Amino acid sequence: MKTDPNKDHLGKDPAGKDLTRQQYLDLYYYMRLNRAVEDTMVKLFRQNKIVGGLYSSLGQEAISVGTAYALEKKDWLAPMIRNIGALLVKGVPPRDIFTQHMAKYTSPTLGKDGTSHFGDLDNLHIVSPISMLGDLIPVMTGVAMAGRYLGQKIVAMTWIGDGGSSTGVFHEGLNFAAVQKAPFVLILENNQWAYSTPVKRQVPIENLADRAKAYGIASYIVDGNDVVAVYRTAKEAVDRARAGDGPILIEAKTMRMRGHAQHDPAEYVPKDMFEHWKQRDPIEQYEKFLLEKKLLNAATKKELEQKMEALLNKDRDFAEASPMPPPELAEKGVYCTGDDCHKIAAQWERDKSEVMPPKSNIAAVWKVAAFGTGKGSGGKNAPIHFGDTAAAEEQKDNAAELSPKAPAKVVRNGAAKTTKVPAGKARR
Amino acid sequence: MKTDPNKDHLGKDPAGKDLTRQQYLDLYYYMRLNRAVEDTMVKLFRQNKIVGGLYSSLGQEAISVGTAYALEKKDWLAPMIRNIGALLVKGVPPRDIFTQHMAKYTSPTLGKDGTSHFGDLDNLHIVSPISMLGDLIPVMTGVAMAGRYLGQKIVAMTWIGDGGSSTGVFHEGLNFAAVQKAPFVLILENNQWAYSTPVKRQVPIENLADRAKAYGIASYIVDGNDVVAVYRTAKEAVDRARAGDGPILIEAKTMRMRGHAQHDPAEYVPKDMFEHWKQRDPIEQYEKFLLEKKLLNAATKKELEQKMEALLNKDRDFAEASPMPPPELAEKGVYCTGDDCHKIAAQWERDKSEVMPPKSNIAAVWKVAAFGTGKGSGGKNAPIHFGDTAAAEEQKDNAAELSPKAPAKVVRNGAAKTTKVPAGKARR
Amino acid sequence: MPESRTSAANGAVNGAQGHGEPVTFLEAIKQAIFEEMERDPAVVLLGEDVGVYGGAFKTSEGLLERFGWERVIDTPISESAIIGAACGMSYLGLRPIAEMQFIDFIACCFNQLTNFVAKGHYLWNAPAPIVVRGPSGGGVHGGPFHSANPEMYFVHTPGLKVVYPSTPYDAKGLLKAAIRDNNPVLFFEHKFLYRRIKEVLPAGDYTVPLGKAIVRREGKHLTIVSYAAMMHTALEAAEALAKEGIEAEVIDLRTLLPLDEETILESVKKTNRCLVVHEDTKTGGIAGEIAAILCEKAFGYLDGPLMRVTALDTPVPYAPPLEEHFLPNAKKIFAAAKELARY
Amino acid sequence: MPESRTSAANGAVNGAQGHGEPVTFLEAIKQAIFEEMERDPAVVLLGEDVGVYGGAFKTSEGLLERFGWERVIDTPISESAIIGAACGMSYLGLRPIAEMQFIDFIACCFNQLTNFVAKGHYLWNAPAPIVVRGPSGGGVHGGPFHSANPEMYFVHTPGLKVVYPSTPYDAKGLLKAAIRDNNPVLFFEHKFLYRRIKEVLPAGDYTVPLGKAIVRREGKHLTIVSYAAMMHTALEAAEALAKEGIEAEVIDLRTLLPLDEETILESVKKTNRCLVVHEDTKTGGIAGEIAAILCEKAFGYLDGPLMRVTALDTPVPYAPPLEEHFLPNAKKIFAAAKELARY
Ligand SMILES: Cc1ncc(C[n+]2csc(CCOP(=O)(O)OP(=O)(O)O)c2C)c(N)n1
Ligand SMILES: Cc1ncc(C[n+]2csc(CCOP(=O)(O)OP(=O)(O)O)c2C)c(N)n1
Ligand SMILES: [Mg+2]
Ligand SMILES: [Mg+2]
Repeated sequence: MKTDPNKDHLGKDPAGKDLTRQQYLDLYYYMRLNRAVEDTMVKLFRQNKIVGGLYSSLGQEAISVGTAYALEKKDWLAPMIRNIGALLVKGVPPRDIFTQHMAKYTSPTLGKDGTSHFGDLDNLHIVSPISMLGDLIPVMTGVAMAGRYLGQKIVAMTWIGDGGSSTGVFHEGLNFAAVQKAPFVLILENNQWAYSTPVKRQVPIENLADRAKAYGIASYIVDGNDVVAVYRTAKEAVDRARAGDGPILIEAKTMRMRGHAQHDPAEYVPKDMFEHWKQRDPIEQYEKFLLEKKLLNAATKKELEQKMEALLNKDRDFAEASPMPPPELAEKGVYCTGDDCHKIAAQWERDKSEVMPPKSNIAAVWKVAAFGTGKGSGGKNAPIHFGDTAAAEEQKDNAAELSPKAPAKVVRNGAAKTTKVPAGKARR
Repeated sequence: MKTDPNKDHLGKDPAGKDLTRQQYLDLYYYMRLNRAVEDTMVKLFRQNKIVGGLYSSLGQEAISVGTAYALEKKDWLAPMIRNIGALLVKGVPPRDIFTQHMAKYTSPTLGKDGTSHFGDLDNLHIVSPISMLGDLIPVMTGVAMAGRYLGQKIVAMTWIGDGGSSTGVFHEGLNFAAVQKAPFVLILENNQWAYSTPVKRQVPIENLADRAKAYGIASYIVDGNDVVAVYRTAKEAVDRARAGDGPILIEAKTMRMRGHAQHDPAEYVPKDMFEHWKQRDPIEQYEKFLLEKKLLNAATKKELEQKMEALLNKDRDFAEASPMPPPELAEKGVYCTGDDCHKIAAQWERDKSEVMPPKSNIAAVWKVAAFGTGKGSGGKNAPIHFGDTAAAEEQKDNAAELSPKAPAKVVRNGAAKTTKVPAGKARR
Repeated sequence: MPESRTSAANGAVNGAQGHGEPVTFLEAIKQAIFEEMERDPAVVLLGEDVGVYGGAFKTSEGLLERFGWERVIDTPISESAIIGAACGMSYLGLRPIAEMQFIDFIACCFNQLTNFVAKGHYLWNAPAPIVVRGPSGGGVHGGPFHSANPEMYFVHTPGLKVVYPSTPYDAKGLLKAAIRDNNPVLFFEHKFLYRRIKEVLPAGDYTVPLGKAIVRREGKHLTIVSYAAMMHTALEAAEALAKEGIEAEVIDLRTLLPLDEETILESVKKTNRCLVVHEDTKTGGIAGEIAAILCEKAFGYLDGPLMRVTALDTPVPYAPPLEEHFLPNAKKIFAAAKELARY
Repeated sequence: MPESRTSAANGAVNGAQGHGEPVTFLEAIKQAIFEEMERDPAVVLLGEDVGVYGGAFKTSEGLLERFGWERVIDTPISESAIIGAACGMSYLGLRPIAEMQFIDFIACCFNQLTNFVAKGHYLWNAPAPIVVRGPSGGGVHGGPFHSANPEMYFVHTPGLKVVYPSTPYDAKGLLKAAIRDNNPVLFFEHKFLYRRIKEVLPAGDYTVPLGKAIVRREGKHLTIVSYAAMMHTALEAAEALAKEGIEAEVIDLRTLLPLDEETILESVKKTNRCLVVHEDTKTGGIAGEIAAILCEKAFGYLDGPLMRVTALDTPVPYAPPLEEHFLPNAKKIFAAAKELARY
């Protein structure tokens, strides 16, 4: 049932407009697996086997799965706490997720960190998040830039919440990605709440996709509970980013169907709001669609569920049987000790000589539209003046220029102009 | 000649649509004074009498003067390095600017800081900037919020550069101001350059006013070299902010006519770009306009210039004659030592009882559009769970809910939606 | 003369004249905020989820109901905006309390705090009476981003005050004093203590002065200097040491900046030995500062070296056995104290 | 055995086998970046105005012409994005050099550095070979926001390395070593030294190992530990002390984290007295850490207290007389050393 999403469907239909049956089923499988993995963890949590908090993506599975499914194997992603589904699609086995939450020695971080805080630089190309929201955005911008520089033709993807979009680093990262036209796709999961704070108390705009307008980048809004719509949107965005269109922001509208974490009963959420969204459960909707379209039948479903259950039992057993890390591990690994620890080597997929002199040589000038060029200051100019160094030479006509003689053309805008609203780069 | 801008023109025409002759002349005077003060400082700089760097607002005077002139006396502002004009309008005498740049003991900071890094909480309501760009934006948001809370009906204003608009704190501050609908006006001086970096290398949008769209706030674009347009725009924005419309962003387009500071000959700027903007010098343009409209004549001009010269000579002499601070001053003033040092008291202009129980009492509920209300978690719920505390009780129907029976309505958006571009709150 | 008050009633070590039921550390914080807001309309609270939800740890529970939206302000996830706005508010005479949901996130507003807030009074004579508070510290398996002890970053920043209480009595009294102080005060609340210790508090209003340490246990063979959660661990070790005939004097710093040198010096001049225990990492921790002060001002009194028992120089690991190994504990303190007592 | 090399040729103190014209500290930095970029296409530079302009202090002058836009990257004014992107780039095997226009602005990316970059290797085995460099330090009337010495914030952060050279030779060799190191290295360039000292540098490629202090002047009566600009001031004071018969050994730390305890201990065990001089503010400065280390590892050897000569516990004031009063100087060092020598 489980297929390599990156091997099977890509190439057949790069635009992702018509999915194969296998692709439809993959999306279904990963959403089910996402939910089942989290379900298992809720049980572990109640048995006090989870160290620390447990976050849920109940109701948001279509986003993690649909977006990550649009990536190729070589692409990079960095998950947030509600993106277990993306990790599964990228190839992380459930056991890593269990051991990680249980802080076991067999976990990807050997117990040094928990939740989805782990990564894999070499194989799966996953960057570990930290708790501070937004920090991944400039980091993944850097990943995207480095990939382009090395000629790898990769796309970098990460996620951010409605709440996290108010962090300064969201702005710095996305703006930098935009200037650099980095091949970077950012998924903004608008799940209506940041902990107890509703979107309206965080930012007074209807569509968080409008954040993109501050950077002149393309954006999409998609029904985050419709996995096919999410996948198609993400696929198009990934393709465009890869093609050099620059970063793209996708707002996926959804609802967090649990409290912020297990400890939070979410009493601040109006009951009918939960009711409303329950009717739009992404898995149920999709299953109904698959059955109607005869893409899924009872036998396949059963087969799939059995396979999933077997996998989960095996991985859960593995995690439960795993030991805690030995105490002394706490002392180890603060620094990379050199090549014996990590041999760091960039993987070049273009000719290095393109970026080495003399080929790399590019004249150091600015081109300013309609004004030609200006040049670097060369070697002769003075540095920043802090009392102890001489000021740069002033142009000779400086004094004259301060009260120029030429009659100036009077430019008058009697009334202030209203901002013209040019549409963000619209979807083609 | 110099009038109190806050006393004379306000009230007569709150909308600021038709300026009085006095107002026209005030704008002229302050622009001239702004330039003359900086001119004087360039001379002082060449004589090595300025400590540290010297920044120029040559060509940008209309912005500092036109925007600050829209404020009332009780309003608050915080200048950036190129807003000497705003300080003059607000009532700072040239001598404070001279002594400050010369690090004299008679300066507002007693020599502890330089440039425009000084403030006045009690009288002029000026907040001192620090060098880190953008930091003033949340600070002035706080000023605006506190003023509203105290019933003072003030507006807070500050400035930011095209370059500074990429800082994280710009985003955090303006977003928070927007959510709070704080009476705050932010002037974005787009002078084409951030040090040596042209706007296009900082952010790929045509109009930086579009940053406002990320916050759903009103914005204007104005010719920053047209002082009347700047004033009218700012006046309208200040009035709207005061009336409760929330923060407003004004992009004033202009050109930095010098290098980043005195040490920088700005060779990176194409020569014809300087030429182009030289034709649009804000003071020359305005003078021509005033002469044409017979708002200014040679006699008045001469009178004004003499007055200005006398003032500058006096203040410059004062500054030059002032002593450096005594060395031991360096040890003093890190902490406020209590009431003898600063008696801190909020100035209430509303009835305090409105914010004290029982009047202050407001039900703790969220209203979510179309979904009614949710409430606070009360006292009985568990805190964040970190292993040592029990999880909150789950709803009984939790397990059922994870695989609900009710048939879900299938919502399908076959194709991704493109972001609809709702116009930012447009100018009325 | 430094204060000296010790008792272990209700699991707490501060034997203030109390009344009624013993309250938790958390409740003491809540009371302080509540009472100050009742007392002074200039006091407002802002932070993430402080309103309807009452704060991630419920320290502002019920405040919104009582004081309304203007005084209990839910913010976006924008720590720099929280600190910046609090500072701006304080310029108009308000006394904002800014909450960090976890103190770890204070790193996100480091510039606003250390460059804007801390320097204002010195440079342009602008006092910024704000309190920045939040849950700190480890021992609850919060992992590397929910267990921080970032106090030294701020102890190294002139213009700030840094408070880190260890008992409900002090938490309440110091928080009140911090709110009334005209300077920016960072107030760390060790989350391990939130619900673990209880104490009967005095009926009326009281404050505990900033900048004053307290002797929690008198002794004569060595001085153990500590604060926050580790202070309790130090007391535990002291009890064990007493059984072996070693009487340790235990000092609770309570305020880290300004540091109460006098109380430390007085004790060390008596015991001639000093052991500093902190949960913060070792290199660059406050033990070093105390070592330098003792060298400068009590060198002749030292019979043995200043010793330190601290957390390891690593991030805070997640798994319980790792975190236990990372943290100081009574056994490690006991061992170090025994070694020191041999000098 | 710690290295020992002293000379005062061309105003510098490092007598490496040189060739050609003496070069400034600034030029040495420039050479290091240039040569590393020539050597390894994985080395890229990013920061504000590093491209066409060649950096505020011209340390990247000419690099854009030679290496092109892909390797010399002008950024928006976004310090967190600079550090974040550099970190992300390093995950693909690049070795980015991130420039802070002034090191003061490092406060704006404090979270990215201390929480993201510093903890990655420990937590999930991800090395981040980046160098963060920028002009630091006072003495040039840069005022409170262009004179910072923020080194201790990072010395207190496990996972980072902190380098602060004092000579052109070391600046070049340490910067090259930093670029080749697999860990995040903060590299502070004291701007007072940029143009004030010159030195003839060796012809070929060389590195100076991170984590190794150097004895700049041998002596027997006391040890002065310092680094960066103050190292030169310490040497000046040592010359004056010599005239009075006091021979001070002067240690230049060069790397602050990891600290070369061995070299310090070896010297202090010989001289039995230690004076630490730093331009950073006093409370929480590195002198405290050294005091604690000496207590722990050389207590029996100390004939006198560790003493410290440091900047005042204030922001860096602007006016020249104030800044002079604020900073340590040779006179203050001389006086402290004489006092210490009396023990
Ligand atoms: C910088 C920062 N501040 C505060 C927090 C504490 N925090 C963790 S999750 C959260 C709410 C996040 O909301 P959102 O971004 O919408 O994501 P969601 O939880 O809804 O998926 C908060 C405030 C944090 N992790 N990082
Ligand atoms: C956070 C921060 N980073 C870097 C700097 C250094 N710096 C000072 S001014 C400047 C350029 C500012 O450009 P802009 O905001 O457009 O203002 P302008 O100088 O054009 O008025 C830079 C990079 C700074 N002051 N603050
Ligand atoms: Mg959310
Ligand atoms: Mg600019």
